[in-house]
Amino acid sequence: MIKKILVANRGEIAVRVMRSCKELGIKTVAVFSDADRKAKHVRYADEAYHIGASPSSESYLRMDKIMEVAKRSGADAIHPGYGFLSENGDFAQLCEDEGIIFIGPSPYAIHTMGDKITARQTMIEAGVPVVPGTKEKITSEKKALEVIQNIGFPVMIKASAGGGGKGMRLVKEESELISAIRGARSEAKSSFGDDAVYIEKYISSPHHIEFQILADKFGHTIHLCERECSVQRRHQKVVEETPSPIMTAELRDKMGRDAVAAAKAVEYYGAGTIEFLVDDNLNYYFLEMNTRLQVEHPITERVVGVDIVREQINIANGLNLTYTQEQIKQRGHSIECRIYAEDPENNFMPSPGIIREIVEPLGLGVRTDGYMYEGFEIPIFYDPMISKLIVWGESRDEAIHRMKRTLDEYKISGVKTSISFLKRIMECPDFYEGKYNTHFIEKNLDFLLSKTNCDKHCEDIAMIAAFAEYMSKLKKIQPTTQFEVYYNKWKDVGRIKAAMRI
Amino acid sequence: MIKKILVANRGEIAVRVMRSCKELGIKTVAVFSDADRKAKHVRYADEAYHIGASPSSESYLRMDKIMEVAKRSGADAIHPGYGFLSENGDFAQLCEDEGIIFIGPSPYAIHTMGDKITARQTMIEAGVPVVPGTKEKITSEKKALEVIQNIGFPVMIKASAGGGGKGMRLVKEESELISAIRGARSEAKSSFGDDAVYIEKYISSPHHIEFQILADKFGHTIHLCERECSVQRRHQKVVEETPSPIMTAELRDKMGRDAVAAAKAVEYYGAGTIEFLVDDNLNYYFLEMNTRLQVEHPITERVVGVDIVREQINIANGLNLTYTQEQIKQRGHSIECRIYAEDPENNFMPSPGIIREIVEPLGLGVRTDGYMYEGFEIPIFYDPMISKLIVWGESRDEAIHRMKRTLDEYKISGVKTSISFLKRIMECPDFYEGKYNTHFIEKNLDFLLSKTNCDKHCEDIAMIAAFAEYMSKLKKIQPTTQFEVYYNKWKDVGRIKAAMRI
Amino acid sequence: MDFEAIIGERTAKLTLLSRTDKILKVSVDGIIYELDCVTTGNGVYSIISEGKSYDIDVVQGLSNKQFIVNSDMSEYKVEIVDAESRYMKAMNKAKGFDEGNIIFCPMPGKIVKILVKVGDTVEKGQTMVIVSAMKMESEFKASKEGVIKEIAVAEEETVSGGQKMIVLE
Amino acid sequence: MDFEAIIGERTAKLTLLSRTDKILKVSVDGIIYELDCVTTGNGVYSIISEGKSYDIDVVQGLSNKQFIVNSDMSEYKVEIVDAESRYMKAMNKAKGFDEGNIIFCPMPGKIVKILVKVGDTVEKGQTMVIVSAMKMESEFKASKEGVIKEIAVAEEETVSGGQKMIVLE
Repeated sequence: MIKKILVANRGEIAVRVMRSCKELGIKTVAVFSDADRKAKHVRYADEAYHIGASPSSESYLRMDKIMEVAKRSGADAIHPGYGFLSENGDFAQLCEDEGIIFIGPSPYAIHTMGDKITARQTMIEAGVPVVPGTKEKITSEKKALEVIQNIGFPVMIKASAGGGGKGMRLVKEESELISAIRGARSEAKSSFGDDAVYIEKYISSPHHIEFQILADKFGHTIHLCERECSVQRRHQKVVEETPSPIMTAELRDKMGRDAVAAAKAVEYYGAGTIEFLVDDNLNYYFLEMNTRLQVEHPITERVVGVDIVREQINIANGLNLTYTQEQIKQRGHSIECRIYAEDPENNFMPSPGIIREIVEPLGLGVRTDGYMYEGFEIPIFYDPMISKLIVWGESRDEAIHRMKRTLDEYKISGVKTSISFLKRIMECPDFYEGKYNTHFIEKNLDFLLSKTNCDKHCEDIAMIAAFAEYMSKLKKIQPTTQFEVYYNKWKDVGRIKAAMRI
Repeated sequence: MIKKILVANRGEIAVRVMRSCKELGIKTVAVFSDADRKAKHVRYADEAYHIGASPSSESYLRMDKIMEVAKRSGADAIHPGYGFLSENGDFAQLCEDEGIIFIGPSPYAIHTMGDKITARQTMIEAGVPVVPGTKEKITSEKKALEVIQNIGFPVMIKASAGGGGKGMRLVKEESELISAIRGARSEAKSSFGDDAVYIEKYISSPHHIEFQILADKFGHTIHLCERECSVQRRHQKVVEETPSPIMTAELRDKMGRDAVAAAKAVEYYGAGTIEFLVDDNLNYYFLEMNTRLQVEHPITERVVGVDIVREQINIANGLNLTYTQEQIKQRGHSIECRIYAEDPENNFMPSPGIIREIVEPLGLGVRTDGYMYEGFEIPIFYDPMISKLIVWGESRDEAIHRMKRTLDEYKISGVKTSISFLKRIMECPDFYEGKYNTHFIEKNLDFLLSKTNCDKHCEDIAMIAAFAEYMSKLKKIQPTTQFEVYYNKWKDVGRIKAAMRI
Repeated sequence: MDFEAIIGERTAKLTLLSRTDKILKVSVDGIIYELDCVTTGNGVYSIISEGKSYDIDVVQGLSNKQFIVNSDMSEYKVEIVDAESRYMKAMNKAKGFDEGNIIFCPMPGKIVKILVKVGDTVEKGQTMVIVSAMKMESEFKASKEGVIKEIAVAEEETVSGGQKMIVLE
Repeated sequence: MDFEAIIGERTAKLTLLSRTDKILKVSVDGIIYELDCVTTGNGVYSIISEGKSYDIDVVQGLSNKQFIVNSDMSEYKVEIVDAESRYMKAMNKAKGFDEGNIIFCPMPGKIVKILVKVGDTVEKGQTMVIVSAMKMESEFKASKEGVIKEIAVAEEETVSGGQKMIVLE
């Protein structure tokens, strides 16, 4: 049985993984870069080792250093979290070679799902619906035209090794096709060193819905129902919820079965996520598999009542799954808001810096997964997500109202955050009515960026508060008798001028 | 419909009630004493009014002032929380007379359940089991002896108006009886102005198990299952859990039906709690009814998934209950630890003071209901309970491990707290095995007060940390060149002495 | 003693009437407020005005007279103008100095690329510097036509929030 | 320069060997520790010693050389003895002054009752003062026989934590 786990990650996910370890009586090992010496995961772990300079290429992505710490600390397993090395098949292989348990799927599953064309082919063979399009790499432009004749415009050209929107082209009519293929291939080549592309029908206003799956090493595979992740900005999820407002029991059952089939097709074990595109007519298509823990896993944990990290560790220990599919039942509704250190009013510019003050929202139905503390400097080197706020309500309506309440309660000062933007999402009619797809933010941007009204009275109060702080600072700088006179009487104008130099 | 609620309370419960109000779109009004000007409930509310000096007799117990604020602010309802005026039938009556909705039961229900002999008689008539003993006030010592002949020693003499252990006497044999009755009556007279006493069989090692009930104004009454509250110190609950480790489905059903019958017997509406004593053979007896929200209500909320404060407001609005008995289902296990500002190592001496730093435990399955913030001064005038930590786990085992993890994470400095004592409760074999009754703390006190072992190495680290802080303070006081030399080189012994005067 | 407070387009006249530990009496554009105003420390104010309770967090902005005010309702930038800042503004104006000519870096980050050099003429909207922070690159553009007078940062340099990067003329 | 640290019954000899912003080298009773010791501010220390990570909160106790140290494992009272405190202790000893003769109030509260007066002889265990805080009354008793030399508080008075209440002789 695993007794000590090295968490090869930082930030909230490192802390979240360690929490489950502590509850299971497993010792925890943190690794850290220069910028993270004082980070929460270092303070929270039983052991901590420095692995390099601040840029992740010199620390959190260094397989050799992480492996060295694993050996040195006597860890018998590594949990990769998400991002960094979590979907790196070579790292999973290295762990296997070195006799350290990788808490995740096999290198084979990671590699197969990591290459989009291979994944597509595997899904087609497993009978999981994929977006209509090519089964193989596009080798000629003639072949491309033939494929499109069958599926019709518009289509997407996508890089097989792609991600983050690179090597992608939307083609609306035949005249654009040739240049789009050439452009996509050349971009794919320069971005990923691989110019393989494929063609898919373009789904115009899709929902992004994913299924959480769990599988043990004996082939038992179950799903923990869906997550609706259509609230995205530049392909980054912002808000997730479960159940999906458009889901039906029948569709859940059908998609769930396909998600399980997709996992089984790569002999998957561990926790993973099958992402689907769903169109307005509830047709769904396999998009990709994330062969790791997802940022948004807590909403599933809340609604089905399962600690997914604990299950990952159990599976890695070679235990049977704790549950059968029949035991998985959803209860109530859960929403997650990702808090980014960014300035929505200034084109979402990132905002690292020192956290001056935090008030975490508390009470019924609230979970916060974060890693900030007062005085901590959010580094400039890593992801801007600084916290996740997860609420639960008996109904979707209650969950939305609770999310508004908790966003109001959540105070973070010192860095700019997306909290006010998230509040506007909760207030947006399209969201409230559950009528949204991946174009939600684009479509509602004016609404989302508009401020709640503040009349003259509320401006007056804001001015007075700033004035009170201004005075209190003056007092600290000039705590002399001269200033006391000024502070208490505020009348001796002659003296004020001298006291005002801050 | 209620649009504005005055919360006639302070501390965590005032904030907790306001949270549900905010989620329901209801405006909130706080009242505060001198000591509470900067308290969280004042800052959290939409409106706040000063009602008097710090002692509660001059503020939170002043019905007249609270009613005046209710009128002035235009509140249409008052939520009393727990403690203070929450079980004061006269205040409920005053609200009724003044046309303000009292969020709680009728004055009749409060009065009936508030007088222990009347409550006992009412329960006997309703067929709810009570501890064997007198049905009426003891008027003669002869009568007392007759009663005891039937039920046998040991017995308890209790004051009808009693509470907090006053006017109570345990009688083990006949020779002690007369003096015990006289003593109890005289103490009852001086404490409550009423010398009525009654006799009950003494249940020697009982469990304290209570049932949460909800009832609307149309006679629909349901229970939300039990809470096990046997971990008590001096009749104060310390840890509560649900389900109870000794509960069976059959017993739950039976006790639940009796709890509902008890509530119906006083035409109860609102949220309330029926407390039972349960002996080792699972015989149970009505102890008393709390005609208000309980401190420990969150564990029920977590396991049955119902916001009890929301339901209180719905009932006060004259709505039907949201649930039928069949819809109430327990899921998983929940435990609450009450964090007191007290020093367990020093005979639990209270420890008010200024909160210097707080780290709240976060993550999966955790709820904190508190009212502290850094810099707030916990006043000397009120209850020492400063926070409640509530965890949930799929199983009792997981909940206990999670509670240990979160107690480890919970850091409060500036005041002494009971956190370490609570940790020891979680580690105590009797608790872990679920084998405990109301004598648990007394029985295990040596274990609970013993410290976890710290070897020489861990002492060394503690010393070094203290030394680092000592040096850092020196540096702040003496940030001169002279001191810098000292700090950086630490060799110039001659200079050090001069720098050391703090 | 009079002050001014600026929020967005609005400039209001602030007059302090009296101040005790608890009660702050102040007039804003002639309206007199008598507030129960206490601080819980560290820039957090609890203000009760005619029964209404405001919980407000005030953080210093880019200068020590600029504040970011967070109330339950929203966030504002407030600048307090006092005798000294009036004097400084007058002085700068006399010297022909304009704060709008300075490009500050609003957040900590790393200078990825500097696309101009001293003496270059830039057009409105032309990108001058690219700063990277948190895996995102932000472009800083000229807000008006001008000539580069000073470049205060170098490529690969780590900058802090509020640091001066470029001065236009 | 040598210091002493006291935990409970144990007095250890502390010698500072070197200190940089990060590395603290110190010997405790002859055992040399080279620690990665940083503060996150406000008395909180993160210490890494041979890979083990300690998160420790240090709060000042009743005097400025007494500390309450909270680690994950437990809570300790640590007193640091430096040249000055050695000097003070020697002086007090010379003067026949004994801290054990002073009854401090450990927490803020209100004096409910004073049961002795100056000149009274008290026995060990005799209750001298009753202090009320948070609806609880605490009795303060004489730790040994003695004569009341001074009563520094009055009934109904509000006292703060660490305040002197009674001096015995």
